[in-house]
Amino acid sequence: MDWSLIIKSLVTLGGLGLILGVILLIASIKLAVKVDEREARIRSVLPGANCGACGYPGCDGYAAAIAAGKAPLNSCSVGGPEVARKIGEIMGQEVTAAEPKVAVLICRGGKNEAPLRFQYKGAQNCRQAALLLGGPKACIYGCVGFGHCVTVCPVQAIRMGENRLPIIDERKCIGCGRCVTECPKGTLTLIPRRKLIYLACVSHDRGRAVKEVCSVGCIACGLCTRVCPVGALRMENNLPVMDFQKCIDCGICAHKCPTKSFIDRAPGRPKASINPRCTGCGECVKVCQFKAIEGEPGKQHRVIPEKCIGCGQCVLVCPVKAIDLVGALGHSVKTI
Amino acid sequence: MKDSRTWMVLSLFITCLISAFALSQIYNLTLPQIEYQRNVAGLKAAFGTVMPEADRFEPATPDSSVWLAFKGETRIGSIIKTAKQGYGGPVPVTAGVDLQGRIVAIKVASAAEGLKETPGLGLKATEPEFRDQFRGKTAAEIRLTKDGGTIQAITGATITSRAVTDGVRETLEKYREMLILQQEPDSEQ
Amino acid sequence: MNSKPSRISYLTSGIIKENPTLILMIGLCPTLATTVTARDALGMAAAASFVLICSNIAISAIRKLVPDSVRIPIFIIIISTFVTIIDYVMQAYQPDLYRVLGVFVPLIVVNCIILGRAEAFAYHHGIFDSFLDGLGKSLGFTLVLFIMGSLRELFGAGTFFGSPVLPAAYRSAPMLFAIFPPGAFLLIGLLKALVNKLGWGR
Amino acid sequence: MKLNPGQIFLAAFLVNNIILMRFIGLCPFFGVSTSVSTSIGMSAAVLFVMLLASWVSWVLYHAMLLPLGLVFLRTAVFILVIAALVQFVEMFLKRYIRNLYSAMGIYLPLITTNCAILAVTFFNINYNFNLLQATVFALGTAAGFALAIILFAAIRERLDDAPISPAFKGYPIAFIGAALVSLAFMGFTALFGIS
Repeated sequence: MDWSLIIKSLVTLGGLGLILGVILLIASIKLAVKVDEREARIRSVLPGANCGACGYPGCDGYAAAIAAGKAPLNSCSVGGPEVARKIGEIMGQEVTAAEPKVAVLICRGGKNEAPLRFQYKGAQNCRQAALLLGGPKACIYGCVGFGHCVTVCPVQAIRMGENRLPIIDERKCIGCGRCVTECPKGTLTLIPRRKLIYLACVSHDRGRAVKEVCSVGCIACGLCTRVCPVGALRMENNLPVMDFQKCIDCGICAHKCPTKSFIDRAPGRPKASINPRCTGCGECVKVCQFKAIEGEPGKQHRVIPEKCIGCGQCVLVCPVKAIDLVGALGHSVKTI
Repeated sequence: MKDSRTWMVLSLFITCLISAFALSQIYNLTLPQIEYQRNVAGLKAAFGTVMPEADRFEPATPDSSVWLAFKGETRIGSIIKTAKQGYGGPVPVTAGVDLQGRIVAIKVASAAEGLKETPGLGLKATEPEFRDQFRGKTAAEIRLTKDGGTIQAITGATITSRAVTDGVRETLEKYREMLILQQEPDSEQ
Repeated sequence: MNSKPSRISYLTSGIIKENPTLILMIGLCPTLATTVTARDALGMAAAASFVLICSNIAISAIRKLVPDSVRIPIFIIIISTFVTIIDYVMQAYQPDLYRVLGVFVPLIVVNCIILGRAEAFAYHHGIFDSFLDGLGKSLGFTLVLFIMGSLRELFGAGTFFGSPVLPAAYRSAPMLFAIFPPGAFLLIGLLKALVNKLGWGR
Repeated sequence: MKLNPGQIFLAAFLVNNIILMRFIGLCPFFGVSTSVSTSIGMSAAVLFVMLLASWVSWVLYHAMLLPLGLVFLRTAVFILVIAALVQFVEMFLKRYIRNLYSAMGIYLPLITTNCAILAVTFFNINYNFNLLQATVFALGTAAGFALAIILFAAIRERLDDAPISPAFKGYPIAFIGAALVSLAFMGFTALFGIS
């Protein structure tokens, strides 16, 4: 037992351990960064998807911004109202819930509808394909279909359909908007979750130019802007732009559109039906754009179910409230 | 107690102490074996060239001028070391000898190892042409051609050549019993 | 505590499902560097396994006493103690193996597997479970090292544990590529592709 | 080792590249090199810690371990110092140089288990470099690490989009890429190297 060696070794390693321990102890006290305690609590409430939808670099950035009072409390669309409420509690402020959003594809020109202009053998990535003359698809505005959005979605809510168009699973989508920013062609957009009707085309061409490249593209005929009962649509750069506040999701534009460029997210639509209180005044006949109501003046009128699209215009205009909407609708129609 | 500050430093300190103690013990335990391995490696480096197959050496004489060479447990020969006075100073020579007393190979210390012979002359003793002449020869044949032997001296460096040759022969004859175990079947002694 | 079957799974998972080198992709340095011959590979695997198992046991034994803020330095001291033990034992009794493995023996202390298992497993589980886990991971590690070692030796020198396997014609001019660093990268790449194909660790 | 500093740097930088030729530091190499920006952050952190670790370990070894004959404590002392150093540097950066911390901070815990740092401290001792040579060697190795990882990150970024069969996607193709890069680096061995 060579005691001198043992003592030296104990002193050396023990001493070093002690010194380092003390240094780390002092450092952990003196150098402690005064992290705002609220920031840590906010960070724990945030979903942690680091998607950047709130406009801050990930959840840490957002939490820091909130604690510093620089960020609105409800811009975490992923977390939605429930997270916003919790942040409000932490910050001790009343919070109005942010409107949850969902991502949708605004292009219907898949493999079958929009043919390819040239054979593209390059990297199977939208961004790189888009660099080459706007992508292989005939319609240079449309979705290239290589699934870049599929790879960037933090919650894997998007998968590639066989028609070379991404299919978004609304239940999984958290509305973070990353796919919208990542898509080189801008064929994805965020709409409020409760919105039913949206336009599914981004082509800025008109008429025949669209027809040549895509069988389902919007030809900018402008019919929808004329038929819309509440004037929520107006033509801008050959595309109808929808004002989400005005739109009442009646579905008239979708049905009237010659190229069916609008998509209706409601699983089913109700049908109008006229009850005996009807005085036969004919107001509803005038307002119904689909001639789905018939009857002699002064007599009780009748709705033709096949023609009625459940837009609800007649219900609004009927002076004696004799019409009501019956049947399946994913979301209840706004009745006055 | 587990996360109190003093315990944070103390636990690190205690772990270091235990580790230091364990390491010092291990070092003490393995030290002799490592020393042994180290000098075996050292010897192997020194004698490796003259006795390639051997992997273990044991000194046979107090002045360690003769070593016995083993391969595993079986003895395969011996090593002799001499250092006769040459032209500029002693010429250290190491020679490997098989059991029949024949030279396996000889190594003359290089200039780096302190050989003071004149470069281009005496120093040529370290080159293979001169050294390979000893291969397979017994003590009787190890003599300069001038002195009636078979070793061709280096031109102009007779003193160095004689120092190497006589050194090897004298050591071979001095330890004849220890070196030669098997009689040469047709040895003409 | 956990039921019987999951305990055995600690052992068996390390070999295939959670093989440290091919599935968890940690502990790559020794896998590529010391597998020039099967014998060296096994030597390295044995050394690393000894350290892994002992440190797993030691760490799980004292896990209740270790304060969380200083656990990394303490783990590191324990692991470096076992590494130095194997370092000096190998220097004493296996000098030529030690000369071949060289700096990689002390480097075991920063081997990602050991610190990884200590942090992820041993610090939260009992001694026997940690031993099982250590054993399982070591077997997995040894298996991969053995495969790499024998393949590289077979291609690079045509021998297996030193004894010739391939015909002398091959051995006279073997594919030295396998012994050089690029060969090791290529081999581990192909092995990983095979593992992906077989669907291990899904 | 009578190599002059210039040769040492070049040897550590190219000929004996720590990753591609010596297989040391592969875990962070494959883990972090998915994108060029993360690789640059990692290389900066490695350079910073490798230099500090080399100095501290060299001084400790030659001033304390060697004279006291405690060479067997080498491994324990070096890795303890590195771990403490990394933890201290992380706290220091977090407190004073915030933006450097956000760029480099997340890699620091990774560095404690980085074989390259400890390997450099050992090579400084095995080749018994003086302090200047040790510094140059550390700089060369860190530069070699940076070169290898950034070069490789660029390759991997391209690999992500290339059409590769599923079994080879991810690590396997990365390894094969590394094999080719390592093959290229073997060309440097004709220069001179530190054995």
